[in-house]
Amino acid sequence: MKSPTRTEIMTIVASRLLGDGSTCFVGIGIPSMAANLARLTHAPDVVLIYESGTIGAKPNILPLSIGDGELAETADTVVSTPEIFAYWLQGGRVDVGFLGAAQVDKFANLNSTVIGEYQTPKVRLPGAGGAPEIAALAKDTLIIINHDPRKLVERVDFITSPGYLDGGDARKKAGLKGGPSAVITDLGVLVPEVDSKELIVSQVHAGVTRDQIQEATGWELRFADQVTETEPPTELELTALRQLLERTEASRRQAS
Amino acid sequence: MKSPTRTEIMTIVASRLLGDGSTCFVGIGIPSMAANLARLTHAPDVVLIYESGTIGAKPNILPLSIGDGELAETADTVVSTPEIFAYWLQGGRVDVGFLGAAQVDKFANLNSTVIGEYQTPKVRLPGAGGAPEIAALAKDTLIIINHDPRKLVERVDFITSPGYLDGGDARKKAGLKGGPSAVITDLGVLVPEVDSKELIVSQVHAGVTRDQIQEATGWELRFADQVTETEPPTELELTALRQLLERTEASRRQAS
Amino acid sequence: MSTSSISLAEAIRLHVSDGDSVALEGFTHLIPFAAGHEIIRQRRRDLTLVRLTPDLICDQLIGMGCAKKLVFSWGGHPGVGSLHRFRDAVEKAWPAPLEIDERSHAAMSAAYVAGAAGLPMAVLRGFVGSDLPNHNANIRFIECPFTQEKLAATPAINPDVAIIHAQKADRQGNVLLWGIVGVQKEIALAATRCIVTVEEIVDKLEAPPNACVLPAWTIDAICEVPGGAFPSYAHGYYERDNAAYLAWDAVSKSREQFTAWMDQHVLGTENFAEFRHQLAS
Amino acid sequence: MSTSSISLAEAIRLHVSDGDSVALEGFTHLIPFAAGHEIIRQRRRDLTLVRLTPDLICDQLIGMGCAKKLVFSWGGHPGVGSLHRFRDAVEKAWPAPLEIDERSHAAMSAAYVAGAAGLPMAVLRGFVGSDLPNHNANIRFIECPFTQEKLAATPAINPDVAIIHAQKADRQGNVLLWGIVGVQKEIALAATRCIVTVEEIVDKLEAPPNACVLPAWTIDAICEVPGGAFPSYAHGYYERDNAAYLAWDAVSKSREQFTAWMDQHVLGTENFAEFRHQLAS
Repeated sequence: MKSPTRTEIMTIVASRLLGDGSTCFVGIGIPSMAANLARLTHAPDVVLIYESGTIGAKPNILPLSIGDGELAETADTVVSTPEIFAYWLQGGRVDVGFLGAAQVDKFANLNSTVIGEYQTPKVRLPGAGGAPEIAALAKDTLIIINHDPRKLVERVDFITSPGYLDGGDARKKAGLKGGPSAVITDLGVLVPEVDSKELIVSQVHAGVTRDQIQEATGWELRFADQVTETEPPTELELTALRQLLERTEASRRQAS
Repeated sequence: MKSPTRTEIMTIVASRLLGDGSTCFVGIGIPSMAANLARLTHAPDVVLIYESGTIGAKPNILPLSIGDGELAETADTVVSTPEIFAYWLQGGRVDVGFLGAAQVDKFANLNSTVIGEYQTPKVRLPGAGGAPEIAALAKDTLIIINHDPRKLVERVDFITSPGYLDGGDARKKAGLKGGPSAVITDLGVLVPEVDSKELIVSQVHAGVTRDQIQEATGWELRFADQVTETEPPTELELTALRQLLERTEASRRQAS
Repeated sequence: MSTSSISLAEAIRLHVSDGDSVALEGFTHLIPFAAGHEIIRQRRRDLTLVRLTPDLICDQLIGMGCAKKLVFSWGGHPGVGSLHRFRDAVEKAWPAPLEIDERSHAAMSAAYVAGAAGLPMAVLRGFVGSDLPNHNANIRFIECPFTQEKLAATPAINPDVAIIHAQKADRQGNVLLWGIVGVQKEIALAATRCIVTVEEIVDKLEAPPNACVLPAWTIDAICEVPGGAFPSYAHGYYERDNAAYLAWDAVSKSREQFTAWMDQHVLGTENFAEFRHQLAS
Repeated sequence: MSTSSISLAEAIRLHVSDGDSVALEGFTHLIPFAAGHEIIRQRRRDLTLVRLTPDLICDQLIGMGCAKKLVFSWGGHPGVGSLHRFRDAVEKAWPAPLEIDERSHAAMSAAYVAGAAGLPMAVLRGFVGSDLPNHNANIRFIECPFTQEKLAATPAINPDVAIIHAQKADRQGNVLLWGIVGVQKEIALAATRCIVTVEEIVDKLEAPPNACVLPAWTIDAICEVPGGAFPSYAHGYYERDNAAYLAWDAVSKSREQFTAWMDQHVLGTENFAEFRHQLAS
């Protein structure tokens, strides 16, 4: 079996963090890949909720968009967009929000709006979508992002979606519960330190050095007292992930 | 053909006031009878909306409750109770609200809450239901009530649903448009006077004297300059109404 | 994530306690009568009953002394007139005083929506010109920050327990209802716990697209009670028993006759099936 | 009360004017591409486009200079990345400056609900900790009069015109859609006028119970445009053309290539059927 790529490791590590039976509001892309991998491995009863209104979707292939027919056909129920946000997310029924972003900062705040100034952006990103309310209202948030010093930055250019804001009890003071419990990257896992809420490295993937991870991060990183090494992907995990991607590829080739 | 009863005349007169193609939010009882009679005679394209969420109901028999299966089966669509009030009534899509009440007063305010004091009622009536918002938000309101001095009173014990409040521009000042355009009784029709908004008699049914109508009214009645006599029910109207009631009776006998 | 079915008696024992607020919904359709009877049989007390149209089911619960408070918008006997037990409680405090929180259908259904949506209040164009706000502190007015219009606000309703009747559940516990769906989805999601009685449990739900479905993980107890909405109806299963409705007027008129009827038919039967059997004979 | 069908060109001519606010909705599904193209062909100007996910359809309208403003919550190319024409307009004002009113999906969908429900604003638990309220006066905070909690408020959206694509209409003009229904019912009801393109017009709608149906009297124009959601999909009719979506990235990257493509395929065709035929060959 081919050894796993960094992206595969990231996806598998993220999937492991999703508990069986939990309800997960899933962003498109790697979050969707990781959530479906969890469903196909250790968490068969995870409930996947997509912002397109599909609840309990069990796609056999990965959707390219957040509202592919595959999601609707395999869902337990399909509701309107207002309902998915009002009754299901805001109603407090989401255990885990699984998000990506263009930037994440030291206090796990997310930017998917602009690089540069809002009025005169250097890069105009797609924008908020469902993320501000997912990050605010899900009981827990998991963030997946590739390690890169322009992506993991000391302070995001724009807070689209709240992590721990200025750190410490700032999030709680703003009236929010929950908060991100982990940032999973292609190099390791960062978690918020208990009191300061600053992201610190708790786990590194096999073969990744501390220098490497520091170089790929836009602020001076701190490390947990006990940094663990990521358990290597099991054959089951790797096979399930690769078959999922193969099915997806095959289906896209066939369609076009 | 048996000559029409007072209740039949009241129902037929009310039905005539409903324009073809209008959307009508229908209360149960005589309002529902009149609205369906309109649909079966001059207004085949009236859209009947019941608060149970049935839109475009075309019942073949009269429902006993506002949510009989007959309504759902014949409707163009059936929506939830929150939706019927939010999107359809509050959204401004109702032309005519067709209401009954226990009491109506000189300014067409409706009481369906209590006789006596609210905290220590002499008679506790069923309450508001959908009426306060129907009376406030439908573009026009038609009220059907039996003429009786305890029912047509100078001032209702309790304003459940607004007519013209204290009269004059009180309703407009409260921020409400529309307002009742007619109170149809078994003796005649009362309409709000242009400026004062006091209900005055504009029409009497055949054979009804001014004294009779005054005796049956709880305040000193005024009459329009031109009081017309109700056009007698046509054979078509009477036949349609009686057949509707016969079908309804037959169906209830069969069911029990 | 599946909810296995239990008996209705067990569901009420587990999930409804004295003092709870209990929403029993069903807008003329799918009224959870069987569950209401079981609450009476188990002699629950001091309940806050929540229901837009507290018709016969609430008349019975109130007359049997189960309720201390009623949150409602229309308390009548549909197509007939008064609810005698409700009136006796409000007018003469029999068998016990009944506190009321009275709103309108528009406000109560919006309050359930707010409850399901995790908001503390509902906003609506309501109650303008009505005397109700003068008698209920749960109706207030706020100002729109954009248009400065005056709008009504009413607190969200989040009952301790929601009880509904539906047509079907599958073996995983997913629930399907159709026809006049009322506010059932909203109260199921607004409540802390949710009990669903169903006409039948099936292998596959076969819900049409965008039907009103409650996933198993939103429900705490599923009970198979065929005919559990009698004398109301279950679309696709049986019709409203109008005769039984009409008969209630006479049964409920006097305290004595009401009590005798309830003693014989509800307290004197083991469950809803026996009640229906006894009533039919 | 029936709405007879007309051509899409006629519907756009009658109901979409320069300067209008136009909501084109469809959440990844049933996106009204044919109608978007017709707006481009008729060279409408100064439109305020309203759409949660202004993907390819808005990229085309913006790049062709039809829009002066965009109300939106996510402007990306789903599963691919950037919308190049949208970015070019925001970053470099090409072909014209583009004003933006940016909210979130939760806020925009609630704003449509408020619009459909005749309320001036929507209330939600939103935007806490986000920088968006600092840049958009259409996001404010109010206080709950019952709990004193801080809640976000955003103005209702009531577009001049709503345009949606649905699976079916019957000959009376009643419309049925199913699958991922997005915010279509809400915008149809929130807008002053509503245009619906459909896959087919049938004798009988045969809507399942509680399906998403828009009665004929809520709709101003119905146009039969088979395939009118291409390259998005119509559940039960055809699938999403992922290849066409992926190809858009290259087509839209440069102003020149974009303009040439639009000239040839959209301005250079009479209608959507011809566009699809040309593209296929």
